[in-house]
Amino acid sequence: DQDSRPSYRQSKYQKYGRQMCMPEIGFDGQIKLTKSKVLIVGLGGLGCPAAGYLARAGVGTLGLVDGDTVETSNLHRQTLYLEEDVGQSKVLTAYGRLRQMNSRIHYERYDYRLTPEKAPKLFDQYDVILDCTDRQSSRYFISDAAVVTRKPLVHASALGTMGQFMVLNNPPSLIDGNAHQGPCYRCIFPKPMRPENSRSCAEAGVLGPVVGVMGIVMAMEAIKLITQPNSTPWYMIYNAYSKEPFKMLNLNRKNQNCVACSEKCTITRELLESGSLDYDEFCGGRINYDVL
Amino acid sequence: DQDSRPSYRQSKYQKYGRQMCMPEIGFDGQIKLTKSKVLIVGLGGLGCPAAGYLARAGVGTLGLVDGDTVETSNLHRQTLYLEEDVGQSKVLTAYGRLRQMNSRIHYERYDYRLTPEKAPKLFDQYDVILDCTDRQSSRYFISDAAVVTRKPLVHASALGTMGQFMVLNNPPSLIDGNAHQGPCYRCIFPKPMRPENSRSCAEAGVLGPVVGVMGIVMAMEAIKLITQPNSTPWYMIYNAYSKEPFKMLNLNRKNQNCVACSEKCTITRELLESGSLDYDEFCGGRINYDVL
Amino acid sequence: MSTQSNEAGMVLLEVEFTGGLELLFSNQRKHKISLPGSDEKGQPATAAFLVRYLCENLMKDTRKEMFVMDGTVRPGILVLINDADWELEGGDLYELKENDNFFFISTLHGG
Amino acid sequence: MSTQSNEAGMVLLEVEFTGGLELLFSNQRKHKISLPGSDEKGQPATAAFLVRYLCENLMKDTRKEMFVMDGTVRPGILVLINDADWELEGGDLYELKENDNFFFISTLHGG
Ligand SMILES: [Zn+2]
Ligand SMILES: [Zn+2]
Repeated sequence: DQDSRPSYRQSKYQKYGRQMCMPEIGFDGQIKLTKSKVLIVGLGGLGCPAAGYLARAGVGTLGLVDGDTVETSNLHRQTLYLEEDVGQSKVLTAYGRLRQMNSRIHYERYDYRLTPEKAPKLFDQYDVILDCTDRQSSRYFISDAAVVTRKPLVHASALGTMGQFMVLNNPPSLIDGNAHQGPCYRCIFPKPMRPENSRSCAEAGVLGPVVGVMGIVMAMEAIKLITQPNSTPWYMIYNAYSKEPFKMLNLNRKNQNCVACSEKCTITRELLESGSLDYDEFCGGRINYDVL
Repeated sequence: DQDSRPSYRQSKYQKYGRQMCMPEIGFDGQIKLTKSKVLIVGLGGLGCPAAGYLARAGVGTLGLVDGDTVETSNLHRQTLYLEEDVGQSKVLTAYGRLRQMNSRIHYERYDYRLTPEKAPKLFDQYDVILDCTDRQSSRYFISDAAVVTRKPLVHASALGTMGQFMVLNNPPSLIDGNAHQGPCYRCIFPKPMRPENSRSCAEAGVLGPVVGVMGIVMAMEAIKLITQPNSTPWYMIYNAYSKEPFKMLNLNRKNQNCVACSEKCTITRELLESGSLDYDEFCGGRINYDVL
Repeated sequence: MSTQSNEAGMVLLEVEFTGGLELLFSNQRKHKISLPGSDEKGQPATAAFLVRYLCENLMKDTRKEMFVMDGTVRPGILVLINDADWELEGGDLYELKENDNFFFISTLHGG
Repeated sequence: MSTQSNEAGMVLLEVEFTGGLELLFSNQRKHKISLPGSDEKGQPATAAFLVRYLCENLMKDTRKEMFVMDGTVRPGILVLINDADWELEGGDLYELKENDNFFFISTLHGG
C-alpha cells in the first residue's frame, strides 16, 4: 500500500504532524482527510474561514460554489479576499488564495449560484456538505438535496452579534429507516419564515468575528464527520454580547411527518432536479404556500 | 469635528457599514474602533486569526509581536502564512498580508520575542492586550505587565482538541482598589504548573479550527472591550470532540492575597523592568533556562 | 396532572427573546414574569397560554404577526423549554412549571 | 452541617477530567462514582476527601504527582464544582452533596 511507505508518512508528518499526533486524528484520520471530499456552498463570511481551515487541514477535494463577486462591504468578514480583489469572482479569487495555503490538495470551482436542479448531482460527488449561504430559500433546497443524496449537512448562519449552528441529516436519512437518523432542516423548521420577518446581513449587519467563529466551527465539524462519522449531532447559538455567549441546545428531534426526510416524504430527487419546486415562492409566502 | 463630515461618514459606511448598522457598534462604536490600539503578543494559531479580524474590523493601530519564523508545521493553523512564506519572519509576513486586507489602519511591528523587561513600556502604548503566546512563563509575565500598566487582557490557549478563554484584569486592577476589579492570571493560577505536567503543541498537537475559534473569540472580545468597556469578564472552554463543545465557567474570583494585583502585591513595574524576575525559573524550577 | 404553581396561584417564569425578537419586547432580552397558573377556562396554564399572555401583556410592539400566527408562534421561531426544543416537551400543550425557562429565538439566514 | 448522603451513607457524584487529566483516569472523561459520606475520621466528606479517594481508588496511573501535590490537586488544575470555581465554594473544605458535578481541568499554554 503506497499510503504506508515511510516517505509518504514523513511528508505528511512534516505538514500535518501537529494534528496527526492527536489520538482523535492520528495517521488513519489524516488518510481519511486526504481521501475526503468537502463541498462549501457559499464563499461569504462563513465559507471563507471554513474553506481556509479545511484546505490547511488537508482534505482531499474542496469544492467551492458561489456566483458573486467581491464587494468592499464584504471585506470586514470575508477573510479570503483582499482590497485588490473587489469586483473579482469570489470562487476564482478564493481558489487562487487557497492554493497558496495548500497547493497539494484538489480544488473544484463552481462559479455560479447553486440551484435546486443542479444540487443533487453536485452533492453526489462529495462526502460532507457545508451550507454557508445567506438566503432562506437556499437553506431549504440545500437541506432537501442533502437528504435525497444522503449526505451529512453542516449548517450555520449569522446576523448581527449572533450565530446559529446545526449538524443536520446525520446519520443521513433514508439509509435504513432506523431511529438514529438525524433531523433535517425541515424537521426543525417545517414552515418558512415570512420575508417581512427576516432581516438580511445588509439590513441588520453582521460582525466579522461572529460569522467567523461560526465558519470555523463548521470546518471543525467537517473534520469530525470525516474522522469520526458516528459523532452526535449538536446545536449551538452564539450571542457575542451576552454574558454566556455560547449556548448548547437540544433540537435533536426528527419530524415523523417531515415532507423531506420521513417515510411520508413527498420531496424526491426527481422533483428537485425537474426544477418544478419553486423555493423562492415557497419562502416568499405568496401563492400555493403549502404545495411542498 | 472632522469625524462628522459627510464624506468621512460615507467612506466608513462603505467599508464598515455591515458592522456599523448594528446597535452594539454604530457610528460611535466604529469611531472608538478607529481610535483604538490593540497589541497582539504572539502570531501563531491564536494571533493570526485574531489579527486578521481586527485589521478587517478597522481598529486604529494593530501591534504585532513575535520573534519566530514561519515553519511548514505551522501552516495548518497559522492562517496569515502561505507555503511560500516558510523561513520568513512571522511579524513581517503578517504585516504584508494584513496591509492587503486593510491598508487604512496603522501597524506596528515588533520582530522579537517579548521579555518581562520590555513588556510594560510596550503595553503603555495600547488599550487592550491579547495574549496569543504559547509558553507558561509568558502567560505569567504578560499578566503581570497588564496589571502594572492597567490594561485589560484577553487570554486564550489551545492544545489538542481543546481551548480555554479568559478575560483578565477587567476592569483593570489598582485603579481605585474597588471590588469590581477583575482577577488576573495569578488570581486563578497562583502557582505555576511543573514543566513535566505541561505538554506543548509540538508534543500533543493542536487542531487548526480549535485554536482558530479561540483566536477569533479573542478578536471579538477586543471589539467588545473597545465598544462596551464595562462588559462582564467571562471564561469558556471549548472541547471540540465533546457532546457539549462549549462550556462557560464561573472563575470570577479575585485573590485577596494575589502577589500581582491585590493590595498586598509584591510585583511592581520597577521589578518587572529591572529584569530581576526570572519567569522561566519560576515556571521551570530550573536555573538559567533561557536568558530572560 | 396540574400545573405547578406557587401558593398565590401564580407561576414564576424566566422568558428570554433573541435573534431579533427582543426588539418586539422593549429591546430587553431577559424577563422575569409571573402569570396565573390557570388559563381563561380554569385549565392548567400551558405553553399556548403563555404565548397568548406574552402577546397581550408583555409585547408593547403592535406588530403581533412578528411573534404569533394562527394561534401559535410564527414559523421560524424556535421555542426552547429549559434548553430543549418545546416539540420534545409537548409543544403548545406543555404545562408550565414554576421557574421554567422559556427561550424564544428567531432563526437567522445570513452567512 | 452534614454532608448530604443517601440512605446507604454513600454520596453519588459525577466526576469529569479534561485537558489531558483524562489520560490518568483510564482515558475516560466522565465517571459516575459513589463514595462514603464520611471520611476516615467520621467527619462529613469534603472535596479534599474526594481528591484522596480519586487518587487511591479511581486513578490507575502510578504518576500520582500528575494529579496531587502537597495533599491537594497540583498547581495548574482548576476544580469546578457545578461549573463554579471550587475556591468560590470553599475549596478543599467544601462538603460533598449528592449529585454534585466535579470538573477537573488542567490548564493549557499552547497557542
Ligand atoms: Zn426532515
Ligand atoms: Zn491577581
